[in-house]
Amino acid sequence: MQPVDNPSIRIALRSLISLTFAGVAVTACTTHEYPGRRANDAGDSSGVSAATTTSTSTPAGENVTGATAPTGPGWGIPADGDWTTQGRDYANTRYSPLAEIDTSNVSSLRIAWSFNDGVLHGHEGTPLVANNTMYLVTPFPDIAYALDLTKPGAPIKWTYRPNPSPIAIGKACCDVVNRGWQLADGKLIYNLLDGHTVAVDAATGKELWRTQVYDVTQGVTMTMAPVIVKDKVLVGNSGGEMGVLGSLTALDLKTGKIDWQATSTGPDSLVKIGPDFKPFYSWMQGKNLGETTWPAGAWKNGAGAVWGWITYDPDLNLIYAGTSNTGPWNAQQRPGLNLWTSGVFARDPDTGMAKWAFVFTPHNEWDYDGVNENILVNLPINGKQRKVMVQFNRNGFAYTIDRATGEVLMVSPFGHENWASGIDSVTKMPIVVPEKKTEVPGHWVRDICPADIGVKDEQPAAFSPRTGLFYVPVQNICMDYKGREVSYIAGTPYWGADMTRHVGPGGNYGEFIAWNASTGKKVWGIPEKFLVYSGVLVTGGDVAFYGTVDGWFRAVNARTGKILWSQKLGSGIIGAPMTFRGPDGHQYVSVLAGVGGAAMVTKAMPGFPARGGTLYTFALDSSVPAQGVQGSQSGASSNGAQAKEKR
Amino acid sequence: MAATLEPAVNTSLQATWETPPGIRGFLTSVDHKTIGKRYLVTAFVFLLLGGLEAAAMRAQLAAANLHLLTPEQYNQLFTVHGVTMIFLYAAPILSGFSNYLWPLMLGSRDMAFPRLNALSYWLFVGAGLFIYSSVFNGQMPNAGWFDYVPYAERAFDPGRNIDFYALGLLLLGISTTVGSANFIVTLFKTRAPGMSLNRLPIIVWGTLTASIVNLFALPSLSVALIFLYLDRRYGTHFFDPTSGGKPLLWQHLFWIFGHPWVYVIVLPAMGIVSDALPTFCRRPLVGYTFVALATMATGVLGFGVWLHHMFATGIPPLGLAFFGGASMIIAIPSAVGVFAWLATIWYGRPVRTTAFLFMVGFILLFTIGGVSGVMTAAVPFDWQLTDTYFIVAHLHYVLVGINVFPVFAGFYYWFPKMTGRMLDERLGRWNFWTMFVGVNVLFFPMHWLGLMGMPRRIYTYDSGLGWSTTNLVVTIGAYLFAIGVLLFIINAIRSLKHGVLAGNNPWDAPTLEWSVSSPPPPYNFATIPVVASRHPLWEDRLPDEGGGHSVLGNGPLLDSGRETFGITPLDAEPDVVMKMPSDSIWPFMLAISLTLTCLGLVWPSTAWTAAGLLIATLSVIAWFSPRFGARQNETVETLFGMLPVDGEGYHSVAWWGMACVIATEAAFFAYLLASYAYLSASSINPWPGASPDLRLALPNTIILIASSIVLQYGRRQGENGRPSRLRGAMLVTVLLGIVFLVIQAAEFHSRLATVRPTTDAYGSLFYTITGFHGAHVLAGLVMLVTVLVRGSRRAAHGGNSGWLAIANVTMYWHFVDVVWICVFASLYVLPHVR
Amino acid sequence: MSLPYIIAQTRLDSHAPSYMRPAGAPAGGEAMLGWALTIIAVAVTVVIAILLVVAVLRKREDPDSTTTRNASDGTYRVRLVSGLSWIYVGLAITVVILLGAFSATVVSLASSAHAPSPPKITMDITAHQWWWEVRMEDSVPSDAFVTANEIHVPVGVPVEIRVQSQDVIHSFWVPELFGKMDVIPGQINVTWMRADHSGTYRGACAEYCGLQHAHMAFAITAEPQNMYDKWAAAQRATSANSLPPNAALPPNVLRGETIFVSTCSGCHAVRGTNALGRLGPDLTHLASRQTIGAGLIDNTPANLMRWVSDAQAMKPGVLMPRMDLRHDDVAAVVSYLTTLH
Amino acid sequence: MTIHAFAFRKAPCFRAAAIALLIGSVQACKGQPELLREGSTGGIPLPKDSTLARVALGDIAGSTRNTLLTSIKNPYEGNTGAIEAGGELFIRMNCVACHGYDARGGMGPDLTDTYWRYGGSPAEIYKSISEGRPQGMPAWGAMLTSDELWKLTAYVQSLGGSFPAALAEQGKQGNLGTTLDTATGVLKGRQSEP
Repeated sequence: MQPVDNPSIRIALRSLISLTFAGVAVTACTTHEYPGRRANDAGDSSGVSAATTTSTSTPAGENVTGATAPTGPGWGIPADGDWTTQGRDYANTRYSPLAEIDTSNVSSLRIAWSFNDGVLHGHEGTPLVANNTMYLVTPFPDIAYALDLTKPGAPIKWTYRPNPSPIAIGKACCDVVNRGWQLADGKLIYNLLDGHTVAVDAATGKELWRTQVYDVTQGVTMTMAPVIVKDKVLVGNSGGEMGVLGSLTALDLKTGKIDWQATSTGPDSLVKIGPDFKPFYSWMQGKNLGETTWPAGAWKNGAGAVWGWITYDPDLNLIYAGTSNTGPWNAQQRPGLNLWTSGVFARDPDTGMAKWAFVFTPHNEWDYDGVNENILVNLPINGKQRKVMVQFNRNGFAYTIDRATGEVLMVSPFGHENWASGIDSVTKMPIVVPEKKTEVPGHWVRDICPADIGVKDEQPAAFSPRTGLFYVPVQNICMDYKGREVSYIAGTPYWGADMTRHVGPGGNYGEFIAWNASTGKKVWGIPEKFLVYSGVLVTGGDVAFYGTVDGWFRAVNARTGKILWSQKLGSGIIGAPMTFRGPDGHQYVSVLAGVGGAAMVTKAMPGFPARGGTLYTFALDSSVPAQGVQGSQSGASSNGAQAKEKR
Repeated sequence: MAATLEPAVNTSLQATWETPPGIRGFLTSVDHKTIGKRYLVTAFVFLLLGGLEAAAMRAQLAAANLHLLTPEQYNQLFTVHGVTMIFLYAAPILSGFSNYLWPLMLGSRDMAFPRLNALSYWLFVGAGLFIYSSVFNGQMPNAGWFDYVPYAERAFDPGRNIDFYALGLLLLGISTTVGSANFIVTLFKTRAPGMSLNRLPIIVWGTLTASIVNLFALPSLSVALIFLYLDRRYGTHFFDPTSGGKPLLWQHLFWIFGHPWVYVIVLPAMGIVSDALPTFCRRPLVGYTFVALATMATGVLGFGVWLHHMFATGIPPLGLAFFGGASMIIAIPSAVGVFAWLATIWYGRPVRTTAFLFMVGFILLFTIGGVSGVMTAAVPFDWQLTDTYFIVAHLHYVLVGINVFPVFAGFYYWFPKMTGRMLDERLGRWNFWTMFVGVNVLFFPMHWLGLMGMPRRIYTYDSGLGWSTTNLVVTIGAYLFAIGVLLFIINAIRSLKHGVLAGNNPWDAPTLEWSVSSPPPPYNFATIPVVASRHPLWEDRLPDEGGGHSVLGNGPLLDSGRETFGITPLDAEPDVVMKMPSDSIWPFMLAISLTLTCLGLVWPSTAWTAAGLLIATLSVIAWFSPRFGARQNETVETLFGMLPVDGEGYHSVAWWGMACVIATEAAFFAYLLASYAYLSASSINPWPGASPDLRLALPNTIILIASSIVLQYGRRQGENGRPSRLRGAMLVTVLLGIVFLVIQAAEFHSRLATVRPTTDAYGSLFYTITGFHGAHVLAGLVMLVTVLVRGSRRAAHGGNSGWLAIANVTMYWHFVDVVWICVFASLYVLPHVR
Repeated sequence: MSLPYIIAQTRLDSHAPSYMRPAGAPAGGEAMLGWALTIIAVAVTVVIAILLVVAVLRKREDPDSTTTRNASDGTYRVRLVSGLSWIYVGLAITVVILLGAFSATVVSLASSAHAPSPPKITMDITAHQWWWEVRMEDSVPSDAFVTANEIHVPVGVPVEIRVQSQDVIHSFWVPELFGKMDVIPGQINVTWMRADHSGTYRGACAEYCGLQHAHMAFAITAEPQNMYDKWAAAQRATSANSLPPNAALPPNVLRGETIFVSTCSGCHAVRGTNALGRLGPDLTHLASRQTIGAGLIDNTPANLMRWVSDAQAMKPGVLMPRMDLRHDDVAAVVSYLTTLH
Repeated sequence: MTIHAFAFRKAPCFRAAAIALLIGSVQACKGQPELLREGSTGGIPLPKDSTLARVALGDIAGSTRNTLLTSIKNPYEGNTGAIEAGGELFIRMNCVACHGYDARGGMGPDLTDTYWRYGGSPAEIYKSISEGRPQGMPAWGAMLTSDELWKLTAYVQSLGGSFPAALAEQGKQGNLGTTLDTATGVLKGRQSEP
């Protein structure tokens, strides 16, 4: 039974929204109160301002930008009630068509059940659901749990303990996180912090293979979510602060054997640049630029780790993987453009050969990694529908790039930045403000915005094909920065910076915005006192979900930016919410609450939550199953309850 | 010339002015002659210490690759040698001469502020002992006498070495400032009647110029030293390039002080020559007016050439050319002196005494030091010369030539006056020739070493560089020179006991000090002389000096307590009778307690610091308390009619003293604000990050201005005979001042959340400047309250001293107000209009 | 009195790095100005000295003819010559000389402040207590290379010199090639040079910078362009490339490398290995250098042994600690270091 | 090629003569204690490695009493020069990147608090630095001399969270908030960082 996916229901819901929109919006604006939030708080005022800027999005049910998500058999879109890869699909939209929970009823969400995984580190991943089983992996020690959704309270089905080497704890720059795990071919595949990739039988929790990809003693860790493309498991390394040689590695899905590896820096042979490599811009064209744009040999410790999100276009047969910051941070030690760090590669997943590349922040002096997710959409630009990828880069600019050629079609700042006065119209290089250059080591350079963690860090945005908008968690944080001469000592950080961070203009650390990639403009935004360091979920019910570092989990009207519902969770939220349809046919929303990772930069703020590690699953009040005791007595009763709630 | 007064008067004067014998008298004496002699002896001891240090260094450098000294020992030695010679010998020895000679030459009974004079000396001793006390933990200053940061910062020099340097020189700076103010006021107020400006001996011109220079130059050093100490102790960032400071700020501040200081330690010495040379040439100095003007001109120009110490610091060529030119121009007044002395000898009938020989030697050494100075002013060539032994040669020719040789001439010349006995001339000649040959063998080859590329301040060198032979010669010269100095010591000790008795005027010299007995009586002059010419003792034989109008033996007698005349500054007409203070222990106590404070700071020990400050406070209170005591009469009958006692306004020395304080304090704040302007102009970050909030500062400014207006109004009312209104106005002023401080504290409190003194150089400067101003407001409040409690009542009844106090405190308060307006404009308003 | 001595020394000290014998620009212009000023200075001094001696010693007329007795009181009156003309004449001459000196200064300044033609090579000098880090820049970043204390330049080519400091103030100076440029933390000072004759020129730190200021020497070797290119290519190469390919390295050397990488890599770099420390000099091509310890001693295996085992004893206060290495470990490290050509 | 001006040779024959002539004046300066900024212990004896080897390794909270480690003191404890040198090493050896410029932790643990997984006495801190610890702390024993390690230890001790050797046992027993009043022998409460 899949009511939300039923076209007629969808139409009915849309009409309902159309009819009641104005009234609901107004009453919600004026009367809605949610626990623990004061009426004059930032969220409310933004609700008002959102209402004033939503004229473009007012027509309910319309796609206001014309942007659409690519669809088709190759795009890895799971059954609509499932969620099997971190970005839900290869395009990384984090859009679920489920629409039972919509703008009209989301305010009645309540906790259906929760699960504590017992690990108190940053929980940055998204739980996966398939076959009525939920899969989640903890931060170090990277324990995998399968939860049985068919049983009330979702008890543990199996547990897998990989026992990674504890040495990895001290080599991970920013908490011992795990950003995600994937289901493919009946396997749960994920990376261990100590440089291994494991595949576990999704049904039994038995380890199928384990491959050492990187050497943790040299400071290389793994935190990213692998992506499985055809028969390849694509994994990358972490350690941008450890002087690693960044690389992307393809493993054989069946055996775990390493198939190919492409580095981010170094000679063309290592980077896997061949005759097919055609970067769009001339400054990236040439031989061995990954070597010659560095001081001799410095590329070996130049970072460019591939620790972020990988997306895949099955039509073009290209994967898109960003590269991290340049190592060391202290830019004076590495004169040159330092290719290909802080950029993105389009590669052939079969061979690893690069097709094009674009470097967002050449000679990166501020730790602006290029690893953020590239969301693949089709977008009308100047009347032409273009196949693009959109990246909300750490450096504060949102790039809309032709994903076939690497041409930058549109770029504009999506948050507060002051380090670049703009982007050169020809080269698409940032025009750096001289006062914000950090190259003279030993100098405090004050008030660089954004700080190292960027206007947006790894926390993934979402795209709704229904509204045509992107939903982006944004940070408003600046830094005072002092470069320091640093030696590379294997296994220790290769960093070279002293830094303090402070809040950007306005005093709110975070914001949740809706972004129109066709115009390069913000549609609305909700300021938050704390960082918005969670990923985003947007649904067919036109509800966008996000969380804050102080632990508020919010549901927002995806068209107006009106906060419809908020729930304070046990810890800060830095994972990405997901939604699934339970065995009972109802829509559930799940999110991990466990503050950590880069969100710890604000840990000194009053109100910063305690560490945690809890999965919360929500459902509409009406569809929350009965108490566990009763549920265990009568497994069918939840289905009955669900039927009653059906509209 | 002999006194014609009855012995009774002499006896009573003797009783009035004499310092009691014993340890008590030793510690309490304020007699300028005693203090002057102590200055001379103390400074000479430092000369010997500095010389020993030099001898050790020359031993280490006698040959290549020697290891007689460790590098650290060598570095400490050359630093302390420089500090000793420049600060503890060269200036104090001249202070000694000036102190001893000024009242005698000017025809006065003492300096304008005898107790300050004592304080100045004891502080000098305290500072010297303080700096040398570092020897006991082996951490003498070790960053060179100009102590460049960041080497002198704690990060690179973590011991206490530099703390001794910074605090010691700060202490010495107080001594010098106090002394300078004293000289200036003495010149303007306590000359003999008739001793008009065109009759001053040149040494007076020299010391006056040096003193004025000190008032304006020393604050620059003080600012630099305070910055340095704060950086080292509290982690501020004045010189820290990583947080908005600049190492060059130190260099600017240091050399803005340092170059004028060179003239401070040569101008009085050149004055010695200008005054003593004519005696031995048996004729007046050629071109008196030129030489006096050249002296003043040198002092003024000295402020415009500091950058020539920094030619290699990466300054743009235009600036280099300007300062190169300015540095050459300063040779012109020097040339005036040289040709004046040459002409004096040429047209005179030289008597070739030892003193004369030293002066002739001086002229030659001065010429060599001068021409090599012009060479260093040629910027491109200076890029080669600077920091090599050529500079070492140059500066030693200048300092030994212009300071040491005149000083030795001075010793031979005035030793009879001071001790009553002549120095031995035969030994003197040996003394001169060993020193003269020694100095040239010592320093002339250093030019050569410099040209051969030997950098200065290296503790050893390699034999393959071709410097060895020359260095050995230099070392031999050094020891020859040392033998010369030793001969002088032998001569002095022998002559003290066995020297020929001198009589009043053994050289048949023309100036006033030779009109009294040798050594002079404690009261200097039984009757105050009335001067009518530049050469009072030669009046009868010089055609153009009038004809013997100076009254030397039977002038006005002032004998009711310690008294002397105060005069109008230009024409030297007596306008007041000055009551001179009695002997006092408090200058000594104050100096000792301040030295203790410094020891406490360097230790660091809060208890010692607090104890030192407490004793210092008590000493100040004790020092000034008796001055409010009863005074019998407010006017005195003299030969010049009824004269007021001490006077008021600019008739009084206190007014002049306050003017000097304000002048030097104004310079202090000017350097603080200049540092702010310099650092903000060269900051890579926008400065300040956030413009200061005007919501507190603007009302506060109005409050302070209002307080000034109220005080001025009160003073008017008081003068118009409404003492209650005066007291009321003072009370309101005090209250407004307190409100100002409270608001300032509140502002500090709120600003500290975002900017701290340790945040960056801006924070460091902001709190230092406003903090110092706040301290001045506090000082003003203390003065106001003191005057309000003790002085205003007397003022109301027409007492001079009370009025004086009110006038002074008003002046000071206005000054503090004006400083605030400058601070407010630069620190608060300017960032907003940027 | 020192003149004969000086003349004698001119021969003796032919090895001294004298800026009066320049070997390039801008030292040439500076020396020309220097010679002119020296001649003027000596002339002025000699004239004044002669005047002074004559003034003191010249025969005076009989005292009776220069004084007149006052008939009324019997005292003498000196017949005074004002002498002011000396001051006027002296001043006039002084002003003329100074104007000349100043003009020469300005002319010389204009020509030595900047290179006459745009520099072809840029070297970035970073001063450390107490050695010099040298980076020869290149428009291709990977062709830039780092070395220490010993610099080669092509003859006749203007070189831009950019100096900066990691710690305290130093001064960069090669007397025979160019005057001093202070190396001041927080700022980059720029000067230039051009060697006109082949040769090796000694340079030294000229601003007091602490304990071992005396031992902070360096050398600039000027050589023909093709030799320079060869040197640059060799310096550019990583040490792995510079070792003979597939050479059967003696086990002692390999052991030395292992010890070096684990023990010395915190401070020293040998490009091509995992030793990438930046605190001490880059040792990638140590064996090609003439001296160790910034000009302290010749670079011989014996000296290296002494240096590695106890640098403190040789250069007290040097920032290299006394390493706790066994004698045979030191020997292994040294045998490795001697392979770093 | 020869580098005539750059080469250094032995001292010349003047040396002996100069010493003989001038040695007397040098004696005045010989009394000064030698002060070296860095790189030398300045004669301070360091504990022997063989002794240190007997200090227990690993997670020792609650382990048996070990009087050995209480007997080993850091020769540089409280020595400002050594602490500054240690602080410099703390930066230069990349310790700051893990433990923070303020030593309040980051990738690695906070060194200013009183929680010591591997012991907070000088010998234990020394061993932790020298040998490394399992969760990513590298072993510095090979790269740093024992002199430098003791200076680093002195710096860590100066951060305020460590235990003097005499109180190491209390630290091990978990009496982290107490300190021994040496006069009375009574344990007193100690303010620890929040």
